[in-house]
Amino acid sequence: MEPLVLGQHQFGSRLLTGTGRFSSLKRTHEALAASGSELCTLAVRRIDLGQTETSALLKALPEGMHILPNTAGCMTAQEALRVARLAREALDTDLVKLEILADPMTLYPNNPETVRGAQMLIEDGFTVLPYCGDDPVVCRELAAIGCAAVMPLAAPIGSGLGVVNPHVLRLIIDQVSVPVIVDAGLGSPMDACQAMELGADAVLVNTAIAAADDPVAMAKAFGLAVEAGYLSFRAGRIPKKPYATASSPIDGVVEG
Amino acid sequence: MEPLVLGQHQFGSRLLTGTGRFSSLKRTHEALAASGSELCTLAVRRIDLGQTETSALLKALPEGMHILPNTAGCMTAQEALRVARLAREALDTDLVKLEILADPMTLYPNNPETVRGAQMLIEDGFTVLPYCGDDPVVCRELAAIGCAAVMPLAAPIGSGLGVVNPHVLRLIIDQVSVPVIVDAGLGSPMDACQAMELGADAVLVNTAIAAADDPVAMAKAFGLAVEAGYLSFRAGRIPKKPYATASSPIDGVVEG
Amino acid sequence: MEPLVLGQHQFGSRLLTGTGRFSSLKRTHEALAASGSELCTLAVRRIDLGQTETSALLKALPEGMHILPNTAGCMTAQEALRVARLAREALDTDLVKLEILADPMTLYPNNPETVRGAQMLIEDGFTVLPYCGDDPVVCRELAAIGCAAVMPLAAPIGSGLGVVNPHVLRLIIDQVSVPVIVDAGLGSPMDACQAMELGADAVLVNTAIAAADDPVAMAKAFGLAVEAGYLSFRAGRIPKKPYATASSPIDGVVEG
Amino acid sequence: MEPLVLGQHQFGSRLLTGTGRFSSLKRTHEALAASGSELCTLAVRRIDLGQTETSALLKALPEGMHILPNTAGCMTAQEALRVARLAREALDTDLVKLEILADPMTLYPNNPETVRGAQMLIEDGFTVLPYCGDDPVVCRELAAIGCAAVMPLAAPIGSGLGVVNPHVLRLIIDQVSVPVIVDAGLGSPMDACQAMELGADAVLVNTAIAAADDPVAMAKAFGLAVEAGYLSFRAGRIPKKPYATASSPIDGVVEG
Amino acid sequence: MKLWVNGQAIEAPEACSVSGLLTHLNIDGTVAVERNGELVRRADQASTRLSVKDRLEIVHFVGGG
Amino acid sequence: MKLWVNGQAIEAPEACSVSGLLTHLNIDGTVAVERNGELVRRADQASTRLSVKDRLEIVHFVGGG
Amino acid sequence: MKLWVNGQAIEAPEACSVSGLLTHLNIDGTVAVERNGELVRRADQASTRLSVKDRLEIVHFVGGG
Amino acid sequence: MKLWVNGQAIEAPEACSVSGLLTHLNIDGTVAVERNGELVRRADQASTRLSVKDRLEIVHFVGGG
Repeated sequence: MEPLVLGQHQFGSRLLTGTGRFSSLKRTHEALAASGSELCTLAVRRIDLGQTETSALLKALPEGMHILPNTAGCMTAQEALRVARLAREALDTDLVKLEILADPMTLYPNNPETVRGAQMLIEDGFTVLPYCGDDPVVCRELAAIGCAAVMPLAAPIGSGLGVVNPHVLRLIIDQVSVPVIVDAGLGSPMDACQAMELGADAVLVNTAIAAADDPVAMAKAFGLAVEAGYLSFRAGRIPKKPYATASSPIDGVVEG
Repeated sequence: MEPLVLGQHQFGSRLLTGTGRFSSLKRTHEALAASGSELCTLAVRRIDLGQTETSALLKALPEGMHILPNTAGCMTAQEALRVARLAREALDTDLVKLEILADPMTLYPNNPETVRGAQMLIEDGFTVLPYCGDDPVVCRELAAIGCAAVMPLAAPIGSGLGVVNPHVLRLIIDQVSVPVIVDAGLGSPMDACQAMELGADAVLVNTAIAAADDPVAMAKAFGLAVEAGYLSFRAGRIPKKPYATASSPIDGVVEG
Repeated sequence: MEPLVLGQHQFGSRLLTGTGRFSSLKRTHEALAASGSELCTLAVRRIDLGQTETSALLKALPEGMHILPNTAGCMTAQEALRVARLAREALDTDLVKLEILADPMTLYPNNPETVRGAQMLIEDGFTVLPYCGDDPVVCRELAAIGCAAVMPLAAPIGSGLGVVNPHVLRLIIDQVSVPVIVDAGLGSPMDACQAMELGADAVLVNTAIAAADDPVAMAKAFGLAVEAGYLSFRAGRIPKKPYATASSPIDGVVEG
Repeated sequence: MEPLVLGQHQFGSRLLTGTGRFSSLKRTHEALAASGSELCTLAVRRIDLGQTETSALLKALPEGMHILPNTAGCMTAQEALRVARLAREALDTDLVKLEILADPMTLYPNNPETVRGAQMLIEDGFTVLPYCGDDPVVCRELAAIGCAAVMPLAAPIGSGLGVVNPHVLRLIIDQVSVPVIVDAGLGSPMDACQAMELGADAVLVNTAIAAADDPVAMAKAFGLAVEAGYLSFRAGRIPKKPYATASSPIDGVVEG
Repeated sequence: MKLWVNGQAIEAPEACSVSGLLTHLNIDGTVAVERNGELVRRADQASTRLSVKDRLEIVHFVGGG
Repeated sequence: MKLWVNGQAIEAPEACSVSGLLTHLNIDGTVAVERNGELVRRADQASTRLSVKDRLEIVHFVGGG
Repeated sequence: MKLWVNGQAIEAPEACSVSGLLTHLNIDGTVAVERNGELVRRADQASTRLSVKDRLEIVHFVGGG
Repeated sequence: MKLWVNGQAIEAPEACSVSGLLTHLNIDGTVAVERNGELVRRADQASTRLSVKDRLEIVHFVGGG
């Protein structure tokens, strides 16, 4: 695989991982290591006073893992900017996953506010990866204003439904000049493989790994599926046909 | 991965490969090697008199590859038995992919004749892997009479449509005691991953590799996708839900 | 709509209805009347001695409804012949829905036994409509031996999954010379419309009407959907295209 | 069916029709009459000077048909307001289908500009029906600012792909308080039936009727399918189940 | 005399016909009858005399799919 | 006098009204008119006098989706 | 002196710096700090003196998607 | 003598064996042979003498799915 280029950064794996919803830090470590991922998301949260250990998660990450802080929980561009700056200061990274949701029930991105937020963060020097709806117009605009990638959803966050609208995902991939990272809603490695076969540049997976019965095996499976889909898209699949075509030769059969 | 057990035989890879429709023997070799497959199908055909080299394909197979001769071209159980015996004599293997088609247009298996053929070949000492329709009753019967596996189709041979009926494939996997190898119609690694995630024990791929623009890369992709699907099925995927569930914590967000 | 021709019989509606699982005879009557169906299935069962009223269902059928007795419950061709003869004697009809299931769990048809049964019933003078798997080879054979129609399943009986394999259904419709009646598994009017748009000649619906919250409204909806699908198939739908095409004119827009 | 209520207006049919792409005015008349539709869209275009007859289409509409002028061709809210006012003045209707596209290739709606346009038109006294993306956040906002309905797309205009994302369409229907009219991309009556079964209040169909081989029969089929889907949604369909359930009684079978 | 009807033992009048049995059992709807595994044609129901221990199947029609 | 109608230059009678222009152009169906970017209400078409180089848009209705 | 940290009232040494506060609270991992809505750069944590009733936000990193 | 091999008439040395025929035809890869519809075991190829007008099928392995 060629490296995934996000702004000034390069990554050998095209599987981005989330770190939420794991049952323990040990599991987080093992699963992320098994996935082969080189970039994982984290959320920024207030320290609970009296808590002895802070950011223990950071120490639990596999060696070589890069960090992509997110702005989860923000409902406005202004809040997202504030959280992104805190993360940058603490982590020394200009990477940020911009996530501005419209409501706590559907967890759908607020696209117009996300565009505003992306503009503010880009002006402030961030390498912005915005989570957004699967809307080609929004994705084009995010690319046009300077986002390092776009991150359209496959399905609602945590739903596990997979790529519910492959037509529009292909349209986005065709029309957007920056990398397309499919985020949210993937349920199994097959879904990740499908996203990559549609031409996505990478996928981000959290719940489907963390909430699997065996997160470590599932993480490895996602890593393999992403590579499979990457290779497949570039290897040029056969067309679909409604009728059959023989794979064994028709002539030369033994006769009586 | 645990080994795939077919009768007395064991294989490390769960990707079976076909050898038809490649553009050259060199390509065949490279693709099969890249796939990681340990078992490939061959067809039995009359030698063309005057042909200088016979069975050149056998020499082109990667080291360690085992051979699964097929009975392609046979329309009756009797013909299939005859071809299977020729293959066994030449190759010293009791393995045979029993393929009895109903007509040259749809290339659909003739299920009742396949059952008859399987009985004859089993009595004659073969380890029989029958290609068959995606019919749970037929698959159960083939298992009951002693086939070492069943090989229901995903879609018409060479169509590349993928698993057109996942419901019935799951039903077959639930009901059949011997390994289920999904054969025919897979179009891309995602399809192979899906078949394995449904619980198939292996898949057989020919056209989707041989007729891809880059068969070697595609072969590797299929190998990865099969392993991904194998791991995923055993790792216990998350359920599908119509609504969203947050992956980042809801509490502890920075406030004004 | 042109009439549906089954052997010597003609019907104005292309919706066949089942009469099982209704909550009352009154509901059965109302739903069947609302459906516009002219042919409904019945099962043959032993009278419960001491029961005061026999075959009350017959009296509850709407005026003009024709009867299609089935052989539900039979596991062999011989049993089916016996039940069919009882029905013919009582009802003065040569029509019979031949149903020979393979097992009580999947309720899948036993295709080879169904072929045997069809042969026996045809020789005995019946107009045979066999319920069968969605297997083009089996359907062709049933048509070849003289069945008046074939009745491939859309999905398992009562599952409500709809047409799980539209590819094979289209293949059957293309290849079979007698009417194709899609039976079993339809869940909603949309499914019936889809079956008809694929080119089916009729559909048979039972559970999706009888077990709906409002069977009468659902019956009417199925009647409309079947007619819609019939007209649509013959009206020649537009092709599917991955990209957009304007419906309003592109030129002549008001300018500044 | 209950009437469809759009602002102060009521309509007996839940099929809205487009008038573009018909081969003749005669065909337009016949198809619209066959559809049962009571509301059809028109586009506003410059008169071609020297043209003898203007707005001949208006005279070709079936009796009782109401008119929904659209703003097709507009790329900004300001242009849309201008076109809407021209239409209102000429047609004496406050109804308008607001259509602001993002680009001429995908014909995707520009959602933020559509929201702006809707605000301007509502302030100007229009009953606004906005064509928009299948984005629940955008649809909620359009409803909140006072649109009389929302018109999310099923698929790209003229593509005939049908409801490519039923999950998000259901989400929109659940979350939006005003009528949801599925617009654009429906390919066949089955698609219209599906949209209505998902709970849509109406559908708008143009290309799938106008470009069918037989637009008149297809129009009638769409009318039937919309009513079927309307009834079905309210009649409470059976749940989908992976396994079979018998429709004929299990007991009382004839015995030997 | 003793007969087996639908798997149950019953008592019926001596030498009654199939029609007689139906009347005896108060059955008058649309039914069909098998006697000892053989279909009894409707036209023959009145003339077919039953014997002790005959096995009869009497069927009617119920809802089915 | 010279007017611009739908982007084309035309000659119209001096000081004619919007109604007059429509008659002059043989337009009598359902149309709407803008003059210099402003909608002309139908009630005002007879009384609205046009001036040289006025820009007019005259629209009607065509098939659309 | 009294400070507001993450919405809670706490007591801190008079005139302590941001660094001092973190030490006081036993916080030594990777964190970031806002003072009265303004980010405090890490380089400035030692030199930034706090005042009574300052509002501080101290954040760290947790699992998220 | 004349033999039928894979449907073609050929001339072979009198009374040659199956092995002899393969050598005569320059065939030396992995093949299997039927003589008059009966499989010839490999172990028997050298000892099996052919007769005039024997029908032989000689097969090898080609790509297939």
